[in-house]
Amino acid sequence: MAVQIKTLREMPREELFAPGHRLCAGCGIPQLVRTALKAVPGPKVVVTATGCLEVATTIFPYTSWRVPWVHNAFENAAATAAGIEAAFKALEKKRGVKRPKVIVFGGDGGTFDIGLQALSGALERGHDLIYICYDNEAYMNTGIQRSGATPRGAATTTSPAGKVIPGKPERKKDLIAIAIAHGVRYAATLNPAYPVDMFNKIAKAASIEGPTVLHYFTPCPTGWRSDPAKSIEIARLAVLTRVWPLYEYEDGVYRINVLVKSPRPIEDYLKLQGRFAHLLQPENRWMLEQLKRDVEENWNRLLKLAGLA
Amino acid sequence: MLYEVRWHGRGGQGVVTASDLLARAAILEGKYVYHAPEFGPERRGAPVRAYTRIADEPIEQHFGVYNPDAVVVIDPSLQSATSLILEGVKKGGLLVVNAREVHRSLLEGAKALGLSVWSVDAFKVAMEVFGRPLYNTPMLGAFVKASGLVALESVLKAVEERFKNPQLVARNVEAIKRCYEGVKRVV
Amino acid sequence: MAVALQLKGQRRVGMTGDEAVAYAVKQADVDVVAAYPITPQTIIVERIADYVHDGELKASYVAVESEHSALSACVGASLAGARVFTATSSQGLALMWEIMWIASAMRTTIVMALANRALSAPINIHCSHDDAYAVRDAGWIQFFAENVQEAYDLTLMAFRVSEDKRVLFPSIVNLDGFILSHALEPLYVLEDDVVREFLPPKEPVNPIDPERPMTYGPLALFDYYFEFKKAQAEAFKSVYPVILEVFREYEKYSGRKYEPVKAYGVEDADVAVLILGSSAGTARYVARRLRSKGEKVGVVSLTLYRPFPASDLVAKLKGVKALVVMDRSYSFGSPGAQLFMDVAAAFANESERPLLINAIYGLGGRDLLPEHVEEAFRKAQEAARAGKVEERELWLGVR
Amino acid sequence: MSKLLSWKDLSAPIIAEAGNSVLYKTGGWRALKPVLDQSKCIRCLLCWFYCPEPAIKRREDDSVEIDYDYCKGCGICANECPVKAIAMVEEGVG
Repeated sequence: MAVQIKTLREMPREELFAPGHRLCAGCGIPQLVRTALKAVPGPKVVVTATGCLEVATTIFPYTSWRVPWVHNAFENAAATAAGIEAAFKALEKKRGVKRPKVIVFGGDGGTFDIGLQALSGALERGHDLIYICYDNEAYMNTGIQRSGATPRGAATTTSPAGKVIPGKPERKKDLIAIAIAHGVRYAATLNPAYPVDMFNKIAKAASIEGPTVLHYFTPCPTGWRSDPAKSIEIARLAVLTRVWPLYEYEDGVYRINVLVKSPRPIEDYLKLQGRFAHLLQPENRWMLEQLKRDVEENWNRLLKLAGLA
Repeated sequence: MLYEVRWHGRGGQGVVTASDLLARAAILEGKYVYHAPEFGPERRGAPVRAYTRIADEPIEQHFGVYNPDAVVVIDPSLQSATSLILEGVKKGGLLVVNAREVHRSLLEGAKALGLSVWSVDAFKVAMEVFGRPLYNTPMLGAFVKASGLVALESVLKAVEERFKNPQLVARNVEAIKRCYEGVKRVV
Repeated sequence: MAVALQLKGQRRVGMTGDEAVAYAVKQADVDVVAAYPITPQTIIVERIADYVHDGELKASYVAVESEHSALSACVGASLAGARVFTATSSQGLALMWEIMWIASAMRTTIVMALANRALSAPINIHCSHDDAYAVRDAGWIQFFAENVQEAYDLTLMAFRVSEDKRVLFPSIVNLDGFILSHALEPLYVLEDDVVREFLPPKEPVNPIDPERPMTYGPLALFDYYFEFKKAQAEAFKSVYPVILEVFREYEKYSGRKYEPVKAYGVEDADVAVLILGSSAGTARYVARRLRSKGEKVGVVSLTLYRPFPASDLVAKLKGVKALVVMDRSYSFGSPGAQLFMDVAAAFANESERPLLINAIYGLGGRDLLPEHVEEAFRKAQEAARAGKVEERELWLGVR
Repeated sequence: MSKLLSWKDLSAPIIAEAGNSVLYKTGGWRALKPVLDQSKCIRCLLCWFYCPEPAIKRREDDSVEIDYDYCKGCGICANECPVKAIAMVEEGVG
């Protein structure tokens, strides 16, 4: 059974992620990494896909990692992790080597897009690993290009807020549904503004033998053109506007962890981010309405799944 | 001694297995072999060839058999493809055909080349033993008798090692023996 | 009937090239196999799956969803300290290409069997050496098997070479698709305990270990990437003597002698052909016939393609007036096909060197027939007589 | 910055020294500097959790202190502090 905490105080003190990394000021990734390394007990190995986290934390000759950490390439984090897991399983049987838990961090590009096939394979084969997508909703490492995780209407360098097409015209993929379709036993969304919820979900994932998928909301001041100081505020608003519902799926049961009864207007969330500024212009209202519909449909779907509709 | 065999059949009938088993039997006798299937996209029913090269010395030639000492036609319906079957075969060589009656044009072609021609009704044997037109081991039995290239015992041992399952071995042994005994020299 | 050479503790069996590789992998007692099916390699991983499922091989068999993931998983597994194997062909290797470089730079000890197959298009399943050549620069050791026996032997030796602490680079064992992969030949196999003695369990260097947490595969920009590549280049240079050592060591166990460059008749030859893989035997078969008629022809073939045995090759070809370099591939727009360029570079600073002709043969599984080899020898003889090469590029057997 | 190594010092691209990025001080990135008024701090640990570096140290008694060697001055701590115990001031002034 997973250790579950009620307050921040109960969170372990040990920091397995060192300062001195080169992530942007106000970045939302480290809160995830620090929490994951605290919440997964015992020996562990981290695999990271190419992306912000990888490049900013392991610039030779420096590393911020105090656990074994492996980077292979962009699209193959899940496959690399699968190989490590398979190796330790064999070495455990043959030579009694203690098997560590494998944690994978991939950005949205490395997870939703280029790495989806490898992730699908690893989930289908049932490797014992925790796959965590840190989703900052675009390819931030290469300079803010759209990904399959970019929400509708958001402006990126490859889905700019143009005169005819105001931002990304397509909706965001549903990673958790994709994971569940593979038969994973546990999948959940995470948000840094909800630390205890995040810790407990990671701990739960760690207690399950087999693949689990976690989807983390990652504020990105650089890519979102937002105030670094407001990263957590934006993250909180994402939950309170129902843009980022906090929910989990466990052995067939859906639970909404933060039931937002009366949501804040989505504009409160959008107006803090330059990537959405154009949506607040009257001529782009139609795009904003579509985005709102996406959010509403998703919320209603989750309510039904959680038996709350 | 260098002896080359070309096998003709259709995908699914066991052409490759027949050649493979002959090669294994020869290996059991201490000989050197090179057995290679000629694969196109492997589809049931498509014409398929396989080659067996057998020698007393190590074999270095890694290419197909173009001038066979023997040709084995394991599928009766291929008989009419006379030019294909007789292509490159050595004068005075051997032709073993799965047929109740060898096709006339094939027979004439074979005579012109001075081949000795043997035939057996492997269809009958296959249907009685396997219940389906599987010609690999029946025609292997026929070839072994007609060529005298390897001992029957070697072939039976190869079958035993390859198929493992006793029932499967028994059926194949029966098929081999029946065609070994049943094959007749026509020319 | 010739009496087969009876080697102590060895069994004479009949296997296809694929089966022989799989058997060697089983005897090597690998820990992880991650692979994706592709003709003509597939039988290798099918047999290994049989061994694993029947409990004859205690390994994790990772049936990945692509070759890219196959090699990615192999990299992870090798870093974790496991003995690792994979197999592929042509398009599969092309998909792995990105990770090939990483596998070498990360100093993994993966052994790969490559059942050589032509690259598309048009799609083809038969033998070319396009795939092997396409990764020649990636930092893998590459062996070429001439027959099924060599496919077996080289697979065992590849593990020993790759895992040697002075090496730590991955290896490829090339075997010609269909011509060897699907061909049955007799071979001698070592007893299991003999293999274990020759190839004890892997002793990993810096394996993933939560007790000693290290960072594998960091970012290195212009301040360090260059130095890493120089370090890798120098390390790769130290591989060659270890391979010679392993060849000698293996001979003690098997009685079979291996050399990076195999030479036949070149001591007194005026002309020679250089060739890789299964056709080397065909070339020797032709050379034997011509030599019996008094023609001074020779054949050289490479058991080791990377690292390229340049000085050994130059030494063995001393006195040869014209050499036909046989390539089972083509390099568009290059001054010659791949092996030709290697050979030309090997002779670049030699004052005495043969005239070089490049023969393209056997693409997509087209048989290399004795008459083709004979044609190559004729062209070399003409060049040797004339003291110059009229036609540097020949396509043997093309319509 | 440490002295740049030569190729002779390198083998596989592995960093053997865990967490040695502590040698790389990112405090110089800062334009604004968080200043904590310990008298107001209620030891809720939110700043400790939210700090991306981490540059906020958690003491035994769950009070906190800011490590200016690494703080990049993002201001999350000041923005999130429920009792406004942290103020962002111009670097070099406060």
